[in-house]
Amino acid sequence: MPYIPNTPEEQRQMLESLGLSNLADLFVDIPENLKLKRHLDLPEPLAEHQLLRHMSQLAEKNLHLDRCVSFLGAGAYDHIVPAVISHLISRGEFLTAYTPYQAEISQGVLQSIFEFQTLIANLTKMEAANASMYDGATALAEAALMACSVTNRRKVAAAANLDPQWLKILQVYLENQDIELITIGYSLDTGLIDIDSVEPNLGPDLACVLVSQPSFFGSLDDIHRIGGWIKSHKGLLVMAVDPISLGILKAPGEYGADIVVGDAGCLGNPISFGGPSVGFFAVADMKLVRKMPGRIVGQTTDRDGNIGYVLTLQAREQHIRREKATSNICTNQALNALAATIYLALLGPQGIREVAYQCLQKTAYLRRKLEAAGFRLRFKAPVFKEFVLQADWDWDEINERLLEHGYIGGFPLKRVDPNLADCVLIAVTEARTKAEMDQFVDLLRGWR
Amino acid sequence: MPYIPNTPEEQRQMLESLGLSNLADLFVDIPENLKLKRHLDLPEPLAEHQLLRHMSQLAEKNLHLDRCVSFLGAGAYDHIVPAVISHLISRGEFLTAYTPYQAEISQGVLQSIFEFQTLIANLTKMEAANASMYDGATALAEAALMACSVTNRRKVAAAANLDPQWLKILQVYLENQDIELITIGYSLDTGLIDIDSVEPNLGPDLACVLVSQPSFFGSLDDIHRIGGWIKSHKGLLVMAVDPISLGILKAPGEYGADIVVGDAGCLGNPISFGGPSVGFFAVADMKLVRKMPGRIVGQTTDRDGNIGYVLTLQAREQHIRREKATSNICTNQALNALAATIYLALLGPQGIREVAYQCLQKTAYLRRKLEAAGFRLRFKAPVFKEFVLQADWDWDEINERLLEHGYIGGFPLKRVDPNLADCVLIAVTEARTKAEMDQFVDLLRGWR
Amino acid sequence: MLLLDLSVPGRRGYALPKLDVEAIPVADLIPESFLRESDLELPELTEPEVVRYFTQLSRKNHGVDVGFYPLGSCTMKYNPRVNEDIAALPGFSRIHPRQPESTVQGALQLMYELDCFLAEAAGLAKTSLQPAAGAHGELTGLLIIKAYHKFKGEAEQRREIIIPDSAHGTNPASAQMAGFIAREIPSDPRGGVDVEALKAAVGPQTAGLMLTNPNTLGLFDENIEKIAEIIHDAGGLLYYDGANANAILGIVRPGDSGFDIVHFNLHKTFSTPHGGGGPGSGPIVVSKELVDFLPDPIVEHTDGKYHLARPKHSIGPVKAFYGNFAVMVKAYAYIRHLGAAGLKAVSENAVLNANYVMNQLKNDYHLPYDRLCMHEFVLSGKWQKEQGVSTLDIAKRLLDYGVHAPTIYFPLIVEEAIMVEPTETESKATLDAFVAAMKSIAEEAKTDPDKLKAAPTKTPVKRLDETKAARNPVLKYKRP
Amino acid sequence: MLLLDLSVPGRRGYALPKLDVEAIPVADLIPESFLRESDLELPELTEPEVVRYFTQLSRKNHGVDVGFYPLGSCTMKYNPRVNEDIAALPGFSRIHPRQPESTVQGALQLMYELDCFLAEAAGLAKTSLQPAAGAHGELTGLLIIKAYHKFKGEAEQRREIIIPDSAHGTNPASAQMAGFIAREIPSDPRGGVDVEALKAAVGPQTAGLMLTNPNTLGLFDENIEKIAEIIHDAGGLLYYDGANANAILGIVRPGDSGFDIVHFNLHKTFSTPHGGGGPGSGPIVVSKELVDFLPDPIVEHTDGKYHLARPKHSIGPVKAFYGNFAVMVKAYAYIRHLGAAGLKAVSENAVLNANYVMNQLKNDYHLPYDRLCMHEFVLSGKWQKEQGVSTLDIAKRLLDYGVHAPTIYFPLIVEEAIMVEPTETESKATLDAFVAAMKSIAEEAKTDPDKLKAAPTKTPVKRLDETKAARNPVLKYKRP
Ligand SMILES: Cc1ncc(COP(=O)(O)O)c(C=O)c1O
Ligand SMILES: Cc1ncc(COP(=O)(O)O)c(C=O)c1O
Repeated sequence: MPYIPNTPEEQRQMLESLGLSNLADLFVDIPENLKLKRHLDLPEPLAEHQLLRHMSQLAEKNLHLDRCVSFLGAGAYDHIVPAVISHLISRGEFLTAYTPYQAEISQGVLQSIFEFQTLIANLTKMEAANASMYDGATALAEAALMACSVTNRRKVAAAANLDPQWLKILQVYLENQDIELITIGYSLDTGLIDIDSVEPNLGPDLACVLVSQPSFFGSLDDIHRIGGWIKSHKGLLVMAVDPISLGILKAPGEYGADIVVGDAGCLGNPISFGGPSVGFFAVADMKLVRKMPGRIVGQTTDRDGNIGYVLTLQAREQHIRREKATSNICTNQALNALAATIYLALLGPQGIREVAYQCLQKTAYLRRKLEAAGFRLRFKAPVFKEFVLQADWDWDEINERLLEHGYIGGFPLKRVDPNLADCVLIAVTEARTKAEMDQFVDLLRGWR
Repeated sequence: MPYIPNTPEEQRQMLESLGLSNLADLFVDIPENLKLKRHLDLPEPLAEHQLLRHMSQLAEKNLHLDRCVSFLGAGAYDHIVPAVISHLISRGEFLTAYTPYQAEISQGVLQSIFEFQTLIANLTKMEAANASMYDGATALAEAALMACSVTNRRKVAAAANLDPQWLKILQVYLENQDIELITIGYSLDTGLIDIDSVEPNLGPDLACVLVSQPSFFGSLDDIHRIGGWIKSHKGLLVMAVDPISLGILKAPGEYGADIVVGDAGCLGNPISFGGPSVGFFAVADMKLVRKMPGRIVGQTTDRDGNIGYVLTLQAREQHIRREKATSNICTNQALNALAATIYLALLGPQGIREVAYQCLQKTAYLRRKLEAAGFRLRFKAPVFKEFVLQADWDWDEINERLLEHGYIGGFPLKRVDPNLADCVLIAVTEARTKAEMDQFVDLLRGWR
Repeated sequence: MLLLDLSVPGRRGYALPKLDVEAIPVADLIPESFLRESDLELPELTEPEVVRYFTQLSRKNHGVDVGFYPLGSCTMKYNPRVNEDIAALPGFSRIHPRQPESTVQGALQLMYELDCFLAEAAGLAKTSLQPAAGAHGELTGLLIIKAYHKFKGEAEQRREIIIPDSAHGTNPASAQMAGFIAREIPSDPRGGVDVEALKAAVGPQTAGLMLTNPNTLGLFDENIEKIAEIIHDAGGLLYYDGANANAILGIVRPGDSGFDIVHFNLHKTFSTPHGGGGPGSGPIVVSKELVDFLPDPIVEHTDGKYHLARPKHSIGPVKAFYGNFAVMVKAYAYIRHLGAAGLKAVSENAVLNANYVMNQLKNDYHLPYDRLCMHEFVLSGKWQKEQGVSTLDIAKRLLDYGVHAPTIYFPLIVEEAIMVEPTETESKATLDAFVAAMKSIAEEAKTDPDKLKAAPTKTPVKRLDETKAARNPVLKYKRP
Repeated sequence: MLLLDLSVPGRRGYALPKLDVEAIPVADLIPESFLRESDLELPELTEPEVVRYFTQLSRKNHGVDVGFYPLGSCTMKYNPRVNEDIAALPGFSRIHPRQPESTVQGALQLMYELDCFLAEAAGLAKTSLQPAAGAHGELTGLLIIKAYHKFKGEAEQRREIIIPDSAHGTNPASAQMAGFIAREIPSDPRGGVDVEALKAAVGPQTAGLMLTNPNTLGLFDENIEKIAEIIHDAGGLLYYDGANANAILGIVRPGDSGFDIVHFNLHKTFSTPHGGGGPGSGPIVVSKELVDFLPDPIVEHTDGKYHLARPKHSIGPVKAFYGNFAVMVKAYAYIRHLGAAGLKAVSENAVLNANYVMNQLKNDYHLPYDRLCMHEFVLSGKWQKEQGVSTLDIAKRLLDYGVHAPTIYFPLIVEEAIMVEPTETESKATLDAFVAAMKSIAEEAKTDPDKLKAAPTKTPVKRLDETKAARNPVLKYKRP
């Protein structure tokens, strides 16, 4: 049997040492009538060589991003991944370890998480960050829960121009804890939210306002105003950010955000059909740390006074507080966080600025090109790497046509807002080239 | 600049410490007129992302073995490579180390070479093996040189049914040392060599007979006779063997071979257009070891009496004996030898027997099928994983037709012997399937 | 030395292709007030330095590839490398979750088939692959229980989830996150659920029961049918915490014992690597009655095509997109490689190895439940405690033997617990070496307790001060 | 513990697909007398055990990825991992050398372009990529020299290859293998070729000169033009041992200084990994006059197609197929990534780093040639020798500092030689740490020489007994 060392002879010896005569004897505690009397109904096993063929065939049924040109974003992005990352994270010592419960032989993982916390805190300009969350969406939901816990309030307000999927997940997390979710609508002119539209007397009840910068539409909201407003009501400002954008956009810490979350999958992780990604979670104040969900690594010293790292503040966690834990996270996304850490270490400040800068410039280029070709940009607000294009088209049909030319078009917004039925969300990362964009515009222009 | 840490500021500091003001000052010893006054004429640099695209495009211009069905052998074989091997050999400690000159921090490489020596010696049933040779062909040439050195004779005889490329390389190595190469012809009926065809009075002059088992045609020679004959003249029996075949075929040690060489690329190494492969070199007697070319690792103990491994018998080598060295090998094929070692460790005796068995059975199957379809097998001798097919065809043309159906045909033998102009050499490894062979025969049958 | 200690201004480890479009001044694109003013304190290093830094870091870490890792309840089995190659195929790693379904049929087929495989292993109907880990699966399952009761109009009334005191900490934490009240019930002397206590606990307020079976003591609860009956009779649902399914593949199926919802940990039972703490994947499988409540989306197969669909009464999505797809790929490949007989052999040998080790150690360490165990067992360090040595000391001393320590101080119901899970991928020789180490530590506890208290000494750092870390938390790099 | 110690009968680490054709009794296919009778003593292990064994082994090894590796004459620079990915693409790793040329145009194009790049770097005409390593390139080059003289009818007469006493050991050994007589000439006080001695040595028997420039002292021979003139006037050819080309890329070209043949070590100068001792690749580049003598085959480009061709007077093949193709792929990618400016920066920084370290150490260790060096420099341990400490002791002590020792006792013309090559991919911080280690060792040599003689102590094994190994060689596993 693959991967099982016990030989029949060894099994015999081991059973004998237990006074048993066959493997079935090991399972006497299981009521006979519950035992499965047949094999599981699964396909015949494939030897490794056949397995590789079978899996390659399955993989070949997917059109992957190296074989087409994609303008899809809407929560997952085709960013460039430096080749060296996969080599480092696949070292057995990282790959086949678990949560660093035994710190003395887990300094590799612990120190790498400490680096992750540091770099996320520095990128966001926050005071502390945790070891990772499942993804950006669940991180946002947990941030809302934490805000309620910190403020002792049971209502939260979320910007309606947040990623609609994230909003749904938020809703799922909140409604089951009987927390009320209020959404703050966006203007159909600008795509931006208007904080004044919130019912005025709600203010003092709100645990937080949740807002993303840039918004789902790529546009930039006036966070200063929103932050000022919620703070005037002693609620928290929770921001979701694209970490890449922070190479150029104002850091949440500069806006006075209390909690910052986001998805760091775009930092050095393959896109992998949307997962595994990795979420991050950072807070502005050490006082908030003890309410923070997830693992946290702290610095300490060993018996000889040498610096070392340990899991810390575990009193918050499910192992200790059980039903009063700050969250139930146990296994998180350590390896993806490691990839993000290596990415940030490779790119450094100049590199991150450059990635952000190229996203910005290429997005601007495509917008100019499209406008010049007679297309309409739906919202006028400044955008970062995504924008909404409007045309009197069935975008699903256009996308099918694009596919024939090796292009994957944008995300049709009719799926999220009937008001935007004639719109599509287009993402442009640093991986897109001028030639690709030019041909894309040429194709679209040809179909007008 | 990629991979160069020195920043301009650091360069300045370092130059300053040397009392120099710019990088050019470092090169004052080079006569001015010799200095290149321009940049090298090379293509513009490609950023990693572009590089990957460019290289993928180049790679896509090749038809690789996962996209076709190949019956090519003739010195390189499509054997199955277990997936785990590449993961292990690419660990930085193996990949980025060099020849283990500092034994105390190179036990990983040293011990793995010791394992390689052990497994090669056991596979071939010889007394000792070295750390690796460039490939099977050069190993054979070095074996001939060693035989001359051991016997103090200047003539060697080689079977004409050796791989013709190996024979040519042998010729190149020998003629420049003024050693005479005699070839022993093969019968056009059997493909086997006839030791009686050697001029009788040559016997006592011969340093060795070089013979491969199986031959280039896949057929099995009567090594007992050949060995008996050369030994009766006090010459050495040098055998080249396919290591896979030793799972089923008699080991060279059982034939009384004095030196055994071969190509171990087929053990767990990718085929990579023929290189890097790895040669092995083994001898029957510890007395021969001190004349053996290449690196050798030996067991010893450290100060505390713990077992450890070192490069040994270096007195044979170019560093010490310089112009009297047993060979000039310095860098060899350590990583490929490591892959072969891991392969042998994974497959074990049962696995190696199974690979050999499947090669044998599948070859036999294809032969039966072809004969049943009315084709003629050129030689009647028993074969291992390769055989000669005859048909009144231009095989190059047939191969082109096969290509259109996703098949790569055999190796046309007109390239090596005009007597075999209507023949092709077909290899069948364990990687071929019944369905592939059936379709191959169907195609050929259809063109008769 | 941390990354920022090594940083030198001006170094770069990666360069993008040059910008190939005309650049516009940033200020013309984005108003000043939106731009970052503060510094961007990230390290500046070249690729060789980054490689060496992380290579060195890794060498300070233990992993399954390095040595034995009998961490109870975590199933630290061998992670086949071929599955890493497979998940890295561009056809899997380079696809966007919002691509048209026609362009990702291979991915959807894989998910659909994995769904079926897991349903078959669970003896239930349909799978959601969305949860990111076991605890996330628990939350999801509990939300389904809630939705089910709500659908039946009983949500207000059924607010309690019954959880045995042996349960994993995530169970009560998940119940809390799902807005339930966790009600703890005791274990009986054989380590199973105290059936009388359970009877007393159920009522109209009962939403369901969360159970691990084999439980965290490594014991199979023989009364499971009785338990199921009690819960079902009370109108509740049974949730199976399947993190420990390594003991039961092809042997017994949770669905057949009456469970309504199961989560599996693909990163345990199905051999996907733990990655230093993730990513995992915690799919849940539910009975026919609950399929309509599954998270959005699930994968369906109609007319030869695979597509994503929203279950009728879906609780909604619990995670962005479809879950940890790359992890699913590895688990799928594992199942295809082993087949039914292989999976059964996994469980048989996992159980054999655990019993073998348990039996060898029971004279040296207190064994609170002396009966056949499943894939793991729990010792108690209480004899050693009497000699002044704690389970923590024992664990730390094991590190000096090159072995990762078992899970300690869990489950909570065993004093000074030492929870050992050898897994099926370990050889008898490794088990024997572990037994020998444990025996010599038991001996040292008697003869040289200070050695244990000073342990570990052969590790990259010596025993670390956890109290200090928590008292004055230093959570990020501060420039010296 | 070796593999065969761990072996247990019946274990298997890999399984083939089941045989899918009807099996015939082996005896019906192959007569008994051809079949193996003896046992097949290979280890029996499962994949998890194999992985752990080799992972553990690797952890006992130093590599560039682990730490500084200033092994002189070996150019232990960073090996970019992207090139490993590229060489592993199935389009490169899964092609058969005898495929029709039409199906391997990408491979041939790559070889052709690499040929051109190397020719441009060498300032010569055409490349053979066939040699497997530097020494193999030397042999090949010398065979070309022989073929050239034979072509001119002077082979019988020209039997001597002149080699400076500073040369690498492979040079005389290669000369011997090529059937030449190696004639050694001394170095002058500046470390270069003693021009007068050279003049005295040349004559009608001279086939050529093998020279490394910069030579193994790390010094550029300023008299190179004079030397070339002397050799050429005598009717000989100049062979350039380009193993040390890391100092000269884009700075000076061997062809421009009069060399006729050059070999490059792709595994040094062009960053392909050394793999624990290979594979390497030692292409040779020759002048226009020598192209016809190149090994068979070379790659040509005509009518938009790439094909293999046999040079008119080819010496024949020196290796199976086309050389170490996968290594070429990595070197090609490296050149395309860096471009001309990048390669020049490589050499500038390699030379800067070497000079920086040399200058820092010259008061602590004897520096026999106190002048600017190129990519490496040679110290002498003679001051320490006077204190009773050998260069070997110094080297072993360095291991305790986590650094691989420099090359020692080579070149032979420097007493107690310590040959340091930092390479351009090391940071100033690493160089400074090395300098500090060397200085403290120099201090220890004075104050605590026994510490050095006992070194290393922090390595997986302590100092190994090499004499014992050679006296009574144990070259393979013997069952205890
Ligand atoms: C019994 C049990 N339940 C639940 C979990 C939680 O799983 P995860 O860590 O994947 O969230 C674990 C894992 O530690 C476990 O052992
Ligand atoms: C100067 C010099 N020449 C030749 C060689 C031989 O190269 P290789 O080891 O690739 O055969 C080396 C490498 O050690 C060298 O340093």
